[in-house]
Amino acid sequence: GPAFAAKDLVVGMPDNITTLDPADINDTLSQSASRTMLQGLFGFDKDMKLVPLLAESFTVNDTATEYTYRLRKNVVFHDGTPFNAQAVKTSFDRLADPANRLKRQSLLAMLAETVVVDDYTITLKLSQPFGALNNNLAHPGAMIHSPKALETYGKDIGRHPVGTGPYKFVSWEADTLKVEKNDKYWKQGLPKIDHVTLKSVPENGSRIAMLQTNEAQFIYPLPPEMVKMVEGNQALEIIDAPSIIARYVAMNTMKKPFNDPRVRQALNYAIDKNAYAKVVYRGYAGPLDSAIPSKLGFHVTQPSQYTYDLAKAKALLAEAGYPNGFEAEMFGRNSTNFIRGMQFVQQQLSQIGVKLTVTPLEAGVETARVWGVEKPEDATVQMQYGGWSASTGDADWGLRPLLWGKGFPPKFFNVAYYKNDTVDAAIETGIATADTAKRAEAYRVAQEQIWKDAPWIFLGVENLLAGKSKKLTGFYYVADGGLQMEEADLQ
Amino acid sequence: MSRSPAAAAAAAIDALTRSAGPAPSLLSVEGLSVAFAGDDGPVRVVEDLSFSVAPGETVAIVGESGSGKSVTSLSVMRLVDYAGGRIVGGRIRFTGRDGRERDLAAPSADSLTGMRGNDIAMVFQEPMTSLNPVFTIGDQIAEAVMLHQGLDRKAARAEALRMLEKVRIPEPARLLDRHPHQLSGGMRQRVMIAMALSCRPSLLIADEPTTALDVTIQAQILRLIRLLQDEMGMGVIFITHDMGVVAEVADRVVVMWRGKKVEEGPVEEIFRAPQHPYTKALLSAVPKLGALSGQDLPVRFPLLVVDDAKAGAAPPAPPVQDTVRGEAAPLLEVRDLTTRFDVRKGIFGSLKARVHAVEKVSFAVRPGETLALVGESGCGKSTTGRTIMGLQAATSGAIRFDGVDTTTLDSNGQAKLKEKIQYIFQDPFASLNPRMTVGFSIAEPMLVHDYAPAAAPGQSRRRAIEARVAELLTQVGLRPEHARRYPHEFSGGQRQRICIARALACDPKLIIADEAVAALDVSIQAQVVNLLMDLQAARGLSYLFISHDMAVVERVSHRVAVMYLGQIVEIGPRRAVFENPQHAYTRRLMAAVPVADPGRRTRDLRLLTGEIPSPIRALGDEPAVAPLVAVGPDHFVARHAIGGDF
Amino acid sequence: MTTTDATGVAAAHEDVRSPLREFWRKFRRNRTAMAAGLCLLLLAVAAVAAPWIAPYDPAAFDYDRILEGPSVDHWVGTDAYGRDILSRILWGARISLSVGLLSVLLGGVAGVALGLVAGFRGGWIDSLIMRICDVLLAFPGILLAIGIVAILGPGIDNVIYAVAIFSVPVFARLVRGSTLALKRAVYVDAARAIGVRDRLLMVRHILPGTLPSVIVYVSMRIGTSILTAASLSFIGLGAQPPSPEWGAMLADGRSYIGVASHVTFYPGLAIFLTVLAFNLLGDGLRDALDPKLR
Amino acid sequence: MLKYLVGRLAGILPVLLVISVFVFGFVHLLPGDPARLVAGPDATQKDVELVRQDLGLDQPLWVQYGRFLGNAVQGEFGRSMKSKRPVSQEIGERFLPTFYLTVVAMVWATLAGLLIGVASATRRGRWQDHVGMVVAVSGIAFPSFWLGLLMIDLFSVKLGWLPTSGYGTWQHYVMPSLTLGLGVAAVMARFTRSAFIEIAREDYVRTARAKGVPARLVVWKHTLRNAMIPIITMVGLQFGFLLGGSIVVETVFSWPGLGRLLVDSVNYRDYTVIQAEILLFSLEFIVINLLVDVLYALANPEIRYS
Ligand SMILES: Nc1ncnc2c1ncn2[C@@H]1O[C@H](COP(=O)(O)OP(=O)(O)OP(=O)(O)O)[C@@H](O)[C@H]1O
Ligand SMILES: Nc1ncnc2c1ncn2[C@@H]1O[C@H](COP(=O)(O)OP(=O)(O)OP(=O)(O)O)[C@@H](O)[C@H]1O
Ligand SMILES: [Mg+2]
Ligand SMILES: [Mg+2]
Repeated sequence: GPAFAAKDLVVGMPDNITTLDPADINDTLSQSASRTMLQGLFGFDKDMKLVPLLAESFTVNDTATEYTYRLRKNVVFHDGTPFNAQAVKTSFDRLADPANRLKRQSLLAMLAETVVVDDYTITLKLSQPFGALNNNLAHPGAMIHSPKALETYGKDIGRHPVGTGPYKFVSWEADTLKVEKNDKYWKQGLPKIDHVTLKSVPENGSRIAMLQTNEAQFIYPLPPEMVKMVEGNQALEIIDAPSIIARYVAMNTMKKPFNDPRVRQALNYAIDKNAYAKVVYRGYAGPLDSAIPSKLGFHVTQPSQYTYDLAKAKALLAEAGYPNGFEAEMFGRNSTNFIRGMQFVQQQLSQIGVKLTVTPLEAGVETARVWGVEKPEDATVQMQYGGWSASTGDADWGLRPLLWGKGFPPKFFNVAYYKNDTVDAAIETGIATADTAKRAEAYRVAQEQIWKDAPWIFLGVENLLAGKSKKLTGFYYVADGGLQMEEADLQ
Repeated sequence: MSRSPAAAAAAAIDALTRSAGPAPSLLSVEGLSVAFAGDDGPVRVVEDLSFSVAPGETVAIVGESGSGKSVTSLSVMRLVDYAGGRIVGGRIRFTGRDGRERDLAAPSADSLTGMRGNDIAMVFQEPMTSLNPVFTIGDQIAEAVMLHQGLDRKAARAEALRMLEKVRIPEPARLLDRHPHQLSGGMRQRVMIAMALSCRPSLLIADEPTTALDVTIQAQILRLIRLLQDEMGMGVIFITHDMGVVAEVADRVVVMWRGKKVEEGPVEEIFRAPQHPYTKALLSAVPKLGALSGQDLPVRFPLLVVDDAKAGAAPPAPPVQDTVRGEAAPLLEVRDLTTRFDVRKGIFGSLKARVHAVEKVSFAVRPGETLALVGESGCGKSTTGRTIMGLQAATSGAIRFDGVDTTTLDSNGQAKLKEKIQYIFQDPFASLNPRMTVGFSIAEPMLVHDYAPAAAPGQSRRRAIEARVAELLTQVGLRPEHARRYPHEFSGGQRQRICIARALACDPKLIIADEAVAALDVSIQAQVVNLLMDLQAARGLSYLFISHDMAVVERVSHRVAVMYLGQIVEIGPRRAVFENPQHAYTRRLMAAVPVADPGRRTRDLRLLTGEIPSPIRALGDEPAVAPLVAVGPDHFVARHAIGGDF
Repeated sequence: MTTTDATGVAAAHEDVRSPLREFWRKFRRNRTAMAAGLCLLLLAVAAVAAPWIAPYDPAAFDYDRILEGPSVDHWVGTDAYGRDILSRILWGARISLSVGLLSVLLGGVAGVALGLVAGFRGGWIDSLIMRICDVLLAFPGILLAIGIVAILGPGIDNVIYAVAIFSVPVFARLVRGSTLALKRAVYVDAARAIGVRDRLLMVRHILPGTLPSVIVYVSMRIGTSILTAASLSFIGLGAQPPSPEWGAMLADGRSYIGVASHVTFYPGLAIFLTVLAFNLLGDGLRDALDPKLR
Repeated sequence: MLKYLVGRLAGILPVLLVISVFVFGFVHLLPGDPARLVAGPDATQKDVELVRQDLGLDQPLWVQYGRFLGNAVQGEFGRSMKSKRPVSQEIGERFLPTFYLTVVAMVWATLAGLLIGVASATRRGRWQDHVGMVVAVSGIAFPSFWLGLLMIDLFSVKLGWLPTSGYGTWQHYVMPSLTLGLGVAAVMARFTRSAFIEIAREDYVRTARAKGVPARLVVWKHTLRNAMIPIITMVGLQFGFLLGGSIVVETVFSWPGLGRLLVDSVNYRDYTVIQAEILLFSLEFIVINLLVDVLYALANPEIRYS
């Protein structure tokens, strides 16, 4: 009978998985895929809240340089190897060692030493204070491999993941990953699905067709303009969740006319944020009411918003000496969505006499023209239409890479070349402590200052959209763009 | 009217089986009119033509070049539609093998496919372009056999081989696997004939089937046709301008002139008592072998002036062609020229054998001299000409023109050289660029060589060239307006004249004329030959005159070289060679020339059999080149090491 | 003998015509091709006159009328920004037509020249040219385009060069193939025998024979080029947003296929009709150049 | 001919060597830093440096080329920078799907193209010709993504006959090969028509008719064979193009082929994969064009190579 039929879930994704070694992954999609099989000491729940997974509890010293974790017992890897402190040490040491050249090395770059206290206790000693360590450990990059598998497969671990997660690896060919139920999963009664297939279906229309024909039960992302197609179908529903993806235009504050805060503010006033959400995201977007999206830790909504006000914008421009506006060039990636956003901004600013040339850049060209520039003086970028998803879910990773005065390209991504001592100090304080109250205060100060200086045009926060079969439950699309499917079930 | 017995019998049966109806005939053309689309409406090129062919009968259609002979035959095949023409009137009644009579001119003649090739077969005028370049000879013949006789591939191939043997092609077995471009003009023509005859049609239309054939082969072919005719009562429409051939084969003759029939009658009557002025003019222009016996030098044709109504007065006595400046250094000197072709087999083309097309050929042409190159089809005449022109790389040997070794010239020098040497190709249609008006084709040599024709004062170069083109067209008997037309809009003979006009454009010193007058009706032929000789007299032109028409050769040449299997076997003054042929092959060539007198036709129906010598030889098997020995003043003959019939 | 030509009937109608008039006379009779030519002419006029005849500013947003279907105000509807699609198509004709035509002509001329030389000369020149073409063919378009942006920088004229480069090897191979066959023609030998030098021989005697294929390919390639140009504008080469360009409009509208199909349909139709017209025109041209057709 | 073939085949290696230099140079000249791209959008400079060392991009160019060549000679092309898998595996996995799809599409499209082309040519100026023309032009002007999505909507969503996308059974081939082949069919049709009209009026076609060859054979045997040169050229070119993988069709139908791999590797400036792919494509084109040249000579015996 149907009750005994195997439950097979197919997920349609936009892209190919690059590797299944999370320590070496930098794309959300591969992270989601590896999360079905691997786990770390911490994780995020569906609301981006930090939750312990393989760690049961932790202690930290005042200077945030030494963390001690108690580990969960009676957990085994898929290959039968027991999970213990040694396994954690193996994975962490591997990640932290620059010689291994793993893409996520920075997550544990501050790690000085891992000490196995006993089988289920481990201490991490840091070379410098780092308050957001648990967030870093919750990052998929810090998930833990079976030490045996690491030894067996070496460099090829990315094709043979062995973890403690709810599903076991079955196969991965070209664009299809298959995993199956882990019968010995440590969470009681989970997982409920027998097989999960993750398929890459790049074309939006095709992905929706798969959902419509029930060839897939979950597809993401769902482009906002296509929501209607899913809405019409009784058997389907839409997931519309807030994300942590900020959309903004960074202005090069070292270059005229953007070196004048009044100009930057004027541009902020000149843009109708509601129209932005409507045109670019068909309404599926929220406001960016501070330098970081509201779903990030320590976010503070700024009291005085840049509401759409052309008169004020013009006045500010005139005050700054540009009564007739000016001309500028805006860079941005060449995806349809970016081009759409850029055209919107272009049109809005034209209302106050600011004439933008929109130059879409191919990914590689962008690295060369924007991110690879060695000296700020050499930067050709005037405006950069961009987006940022702080994958750690923490204010630190939402601010430090983008607005820290020591984070100019190529080191980090501060393409606004924004440097403000207050902000820099606040960011540095925030990271130097694990004390939540202190951190909150630091980030409040930073956000306030940034908002006032407006190195960006704050555009909005897009929503995460996905389509799914109504029969599918317990399947979450998390704010960082990742998927959580351990509780998934098919009716 | 002379008729074969078989034909008479068939006619009798016809008369019995059909109570009513016109003359018992295989084909009866009544009031046929054919038109082509012109710029302002259709232009009729055949008007109200009627004639009939009885089974077993041979009807020769003769007439001026461009008078509509080919168009008539295409109409009978109902192929004229594909050439852009349309039958606008008349009926073509044909009685097929099945005994049913059909009107081939009826609009729904699509059902003709089954009859074409089977009931009616045709040999086209231009053998060069009429064979499909991508299929082997064997396949092309076998296809017809398979279609109509229901033979399988193997049997059809065997039949094809048999037919090739019948038309006397050397090494027919090898030829089966060769492609048209590897064949000489005469060989292609024989392939066409073999193809047409292979299905034993009840009506054969042969459009100039022997123009490219040397007289010995021509005699063979004529015999073959007659043999088949007698065997199965085949009716034949024979289109030719060679009155010798007409006298030889025809039962009745239809004379066409400007799209209309002007005279028709039994062959003897036409020859004996031509009625229409055009017929008279035609017959008067027929070159006769031996006409210059006892003369040392070439003589122009005596020409009758034809007008619509009356025959002209007797022609003035033509002048003698004493143009050779013997004391001058030779204009062209060919020494030990050898040209060979590799014969490859299979996809990967391993070298199997070689065609020894030209073997150690030496001769010289003096200023103002005409050297005729005669010989069997496929003996290497065209190849010699092409090699001299640099169109074909010589295997060895030296060519000197005006004292310059042409083989050492760079491409620039080669190009320059060609202002002074011109080549008239054997196949006029193929040698005209189909995308250019003939006017441009004729003007091109002048443009290329910056040749400035004499211009009237104040005339631009362009105008001068245009005037020159018009003049040339007129000289060869065409009209200046023709300059705007494209090659495919001309008849075979007209195209040949265009090629001649082109060759004359730049006042060359030497013209290599490869069968240059073969496709011309005798009156035009005579006119063109006279033109060539006039030019020779006026400008001291030299000709290397490649031809198989011995009568014409006799008229034009100062000296004659006879080629056989790639070698020159006899060379000497025309009179010496013609009146005192020394080599056995030369003698045979002379004997085979048809005589334009139906009373003297040779009714010898035997076909030659036996081994046909071939220039294809296995690798390493080089032919022995016989040395030439003098037998008279300036007269040399090859003496073969082994005697006998070469 | 006075006259020798037989067809007195034909002679009466023969008058002197210039080749151009001859061409025009044949072309004019081809009604389909004339219609196609007229369409293209109209389109070109519309493109030039876009500023005056377009009902709206092609870049004017109207956030209240996003993705509306055809209506009295907007004959073929609006796009995702509420811009009038008809106006954009009219303006876009300027870019799309010029890119389509110029790039193909440029690439065609270069490719035809290379192909002629390769086929005619043979030997190492042939090998060299053809191997270069092989590499060019093998080079993925996007890569080449990115390279070109890197070297030439963005801009519509560089799009034209880029698209032209894509076309070169195809034309070269096409022409070389025909040349190989044509150079064996007896009339080519005949021209040589006249003393026509190789360069002229190629241009005058062989090239025209390859033209039918070339014309066919040109007429097809124009459509492809319009679409290729669009994909280039997406990597930052070429028409910069919001310039209306047909291919880019099409690609952008792709997301709305299930929702507002008019966004892709009308630019698609414009491309389709243009390509159709070019093809019909091409056929008319090749027919008018074919001496065997009256 | 054999000599010519051997010569051409022997010539492939040096040609590939030259191409490899060219490709290597070109790829490295492209703007874009693979280390940064591979490291990801939020990688720090330190991460990027690690990746750079890992990929060996910190070495001098000639060392990198030497390594590339060394690998290439052994039929190995190193590891993908992005996925770290051996390039040969990465490409091998995707070659067959692309190859099969190409063959299926080419076969139907060539046949259909020939049919349409011949039908148009023989009924020139009549309605069949016009219909053929419009069909052919649609094939060129119709964007394939559009057609693909329309087909998915019809055959998968509405009718439920065919799977929307993916690779495996014969059903999976139907829509992608139709979409992919349409353009090819169009090109074939146009070229066939044009070449055909050229030849149809030659004297030897008349000869075939005079022999009584049925109209059908006149068309398919006598005329077509002579019209083959431009058709063969186009078949070769199209086959080569398709073998490179079609980005659009592979994207719309999630076909695991070379086209998408290429886009990915270009996006990441995955030098090793790009280089290997271009070398593969070049080899494909060289081999195909060699075959095309052989076919020329087979189709037209007057063509000879030396
Ligand atoms: N396709 C065509 N278009 C226009 N005119 C043509 C065409 N074919 C032939 N003609 C004209 O029709 C007339 C008759 O041509 P036809 O080929 O029947 O001559 P013919 O008697 O066979 O001459 P020849 O002995 O020179 O071959 C000529 O004046 C020729 O110019
Ligand atoms: N391209 C070629 N390849 C191979 N053999 C050739 C080629 N061209 C000519 N031949 C052969 O060379 C020989 C001489 O040919 P050529 O054309 O010179 O003869 P010809 O004397 O002009 O004959 P005809 O009077 O029939 O035109 C023939 O056996 C022919 O088959
Ligand atoms: Mg004729
Ligand atoms: Mg000859």
